[in-house]
Amino acid sequence: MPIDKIVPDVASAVAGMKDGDAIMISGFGFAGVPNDLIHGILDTGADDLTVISNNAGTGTEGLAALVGSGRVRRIICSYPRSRGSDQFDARYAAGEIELELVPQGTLSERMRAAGAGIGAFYTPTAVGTGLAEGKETRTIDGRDYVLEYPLHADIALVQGWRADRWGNVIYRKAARNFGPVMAMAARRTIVQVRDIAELGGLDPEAVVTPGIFVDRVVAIDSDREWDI
Amino acid sequence: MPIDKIVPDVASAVAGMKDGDAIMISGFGFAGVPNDLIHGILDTGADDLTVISNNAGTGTEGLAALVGSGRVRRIICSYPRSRGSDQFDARYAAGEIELELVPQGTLSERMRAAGAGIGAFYTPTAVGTGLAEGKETRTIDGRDYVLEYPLHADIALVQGWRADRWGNVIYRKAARNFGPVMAMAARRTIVQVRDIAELGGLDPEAVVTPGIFVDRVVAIDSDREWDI
Amino acid sequence: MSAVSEPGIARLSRHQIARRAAELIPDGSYVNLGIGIPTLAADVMPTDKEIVLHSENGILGVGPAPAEQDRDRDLINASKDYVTLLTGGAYVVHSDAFVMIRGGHLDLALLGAFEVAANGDLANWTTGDKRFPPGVGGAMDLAAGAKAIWVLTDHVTKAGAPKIVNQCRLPLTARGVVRRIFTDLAVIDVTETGLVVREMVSGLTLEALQAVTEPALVLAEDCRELTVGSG
Amino acid sequence: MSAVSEPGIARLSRHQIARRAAELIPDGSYVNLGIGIPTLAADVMPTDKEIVLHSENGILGVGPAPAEQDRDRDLINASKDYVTLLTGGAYVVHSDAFVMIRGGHLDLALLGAFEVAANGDLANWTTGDKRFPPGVGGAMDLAAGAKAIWVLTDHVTKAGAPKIVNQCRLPLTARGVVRRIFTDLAVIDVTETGLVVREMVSGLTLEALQAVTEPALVLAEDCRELTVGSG
Repeated sequence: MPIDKIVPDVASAVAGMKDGDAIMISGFGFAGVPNDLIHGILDTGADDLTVISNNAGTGTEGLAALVGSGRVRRIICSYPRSRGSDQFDARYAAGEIELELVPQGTLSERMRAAGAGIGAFYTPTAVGTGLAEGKETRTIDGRDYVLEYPLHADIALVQGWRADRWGNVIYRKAARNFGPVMAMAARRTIVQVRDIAELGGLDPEAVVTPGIFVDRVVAIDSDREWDI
Repeated sequence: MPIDKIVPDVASAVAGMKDGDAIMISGFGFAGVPNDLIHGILDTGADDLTVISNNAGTGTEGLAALVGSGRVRRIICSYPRSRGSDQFDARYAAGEIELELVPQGTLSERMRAAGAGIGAFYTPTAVGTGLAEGKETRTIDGRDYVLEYPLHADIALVQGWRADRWGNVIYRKAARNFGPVMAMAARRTIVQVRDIAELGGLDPEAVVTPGIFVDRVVAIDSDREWDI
Repeated sequence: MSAVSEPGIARLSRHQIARRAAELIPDGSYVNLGIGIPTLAADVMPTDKEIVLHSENGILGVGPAPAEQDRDRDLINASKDYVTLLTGGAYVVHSDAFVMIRGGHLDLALLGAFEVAANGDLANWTTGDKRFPPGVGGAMDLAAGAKAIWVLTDHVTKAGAPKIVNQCRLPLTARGVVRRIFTDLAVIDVTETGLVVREMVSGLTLEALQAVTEPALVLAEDCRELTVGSG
Repeated sequence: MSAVSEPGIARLSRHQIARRAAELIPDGSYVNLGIGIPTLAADVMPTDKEIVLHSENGILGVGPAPAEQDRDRDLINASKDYVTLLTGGAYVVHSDAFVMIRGGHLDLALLGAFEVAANGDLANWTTGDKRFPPGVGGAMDLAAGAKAIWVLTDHVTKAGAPKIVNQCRLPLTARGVVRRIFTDLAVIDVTETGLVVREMVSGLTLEALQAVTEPALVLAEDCRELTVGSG
């Protein structure tokens, strides 16, 4: 039977969400955020979620809408507060959302470790700072390091640019950011793309996320500018 | 002044080699081996070298010639013995070359760690085997891991396909193998390519090794089939 | 002549072992084929399934061997054989090929073996002969990383000794990882309660199979004849 | 009115601080520009040099801001400003952008600061105000990873307090990493023997500068006037 990871719509793409799931969401600022999939998650009604993303959402849609829904118990990110992060700021001030702040490079490296089967790694980032408090440290070749553990997720929502039925994905410009490493880290990876390529339509030298890391692909052919 | 990493010939590419240098050499079997650069190293007369490569050379040229020259004190690889690895086999049998055998995935992960500033990492590979003897182990979330350290090198010799004057490189098919990760790991990375692209001639979405990881590029326009 | 090489026993060839394993790979799987008998499976993949083959050197979607005039020195697999790329395949850097392996993204690895123990221990990387340099390649990564390990091997050594043993004598590749064993005589599952024979070649009795296998074997209730091309 | 804001003192604007730092970046460098004054350097890079700007979100070879009609929502830098890609630039995955940072491949990072200590300690990620959620972004990775850190900052806080201090009071970003400080008043090197003033704006005395700087300052033998456009 031909491998076919393409699903017809957002509802099929996010089917199987459960309360309590940890969800990785691609994007950096407003670039590369899978807004349609995020609203798909909202529509499932899933609650008690952990969100893992670089930011915490701005404006009223996308990640901000998810955070504002009250269904996110905990967020793991590097930079929650930005111009327009009112939804997060209010929940945080009210003590309604837990925040785990992770240095940005450690955030993606922990994702890669999860995807790569690495049990833990030593990083020089954050040594001697408040973000290393309580963490194991070690001196290696005269330099100090902090021990960091893999960051797994139940689901990754990723915005790509084009994909084929095997789940091979290419991205567009700086919208690539966290997508490929989240695709490696999550147990189920769901990618929204602008359009579907024929199998063989993507250059095998230029595939960024090979299909082995992808479970479902949905095409969203829209120019909509979200309020994010 | 324009950045220009392109050098005119192999001798300029390998200039600065020192006795005692550790050299990473790309390639897997006969695919992706930078044979011209290897013979350039031989021509420098540098001695007491450590070679880090997946294999230990076959036939009479390339890596086998370097190993056979008697100037390689130590080799770090995953799979030294193959059909035609007579040069290595003889040196090994005579006790004239040290061998550090590393599981293949650990080999490239240790290179990546060196390139990525990771101090050490825990891998499940080789747990409970002879290749983990004497190494620190740790149980994380119920699974056993071995602690592995980064693998640095003074020089990486890499075979690419095309490159530009900034040192951006693309590869060809399975000749890509260790090139990109060695380019990250070495203090000086030297790439031989088939031809030079104009700056902007490589698709920015498809560059595999960005120029920041490359120090020198030399074009070798030859179809020569080496005895390897 | 040992009992298992009697004329009435329909022993499989190495190609047939590979083909039987290939037939049982679930549709849509991501699979690595190790050196030895497993490599032979590449050219006998069932045509009614889409199975994506992985090669450690950096290929996802390995296709069958090319015609001699189409060989490309930049396109070989981890066994250094010339291969092709399937439509839909991709090239990746070596370290990412091992992200796939170590990270548990491969559904299955088919590996060769010197010895397999009743508890799933695998020895397939060195005979320990000090005269020759050892080589490990990707064997330990695959054994530790793939979701399931199937071993493809002759049932006994050239000298006739069992390769399925109570405990490995040779240096281990990984502990407790083998899930299924395909030999020229049988298909055997490694389970928590012991080795279960799922398929045996025609003409073979459990007693004869047990005679060339160290650990105790149990016959599966639905044990069937081991034939190739039987789906 | 403090001594350093007297009319005769040629204080630099934020843009001029950025421009002076940009002028001193060695030709051919790989550089990251942090949030704040450093970001302003992107648009004033010397045209006689080729400097490759890095952005944490996954760009190597960041170009200047586009005209408004050419803005692309998929092409922003880590400060979320619209940018362009230089010819020769490339897009990379986020984790590889941090391989470049953590692995010591960047020659230089220009960062903002709340406080810099005499020993090179940097505090630039949180004021510790519990009313607001903290954000760290890539600050700690850059501070720990780049080969050299230059800080670009106003010399004093809005309230007139020194930002160059004996010891940081705010939570640290990294220990002992700052090599050079560019302010509206001076360019100061952080050395093992203390802070060395390399450049001062016209009309300023060492005494006046010292009055707004906690640690002891030493005048470089070749201390020159801090002006922009002086190469």
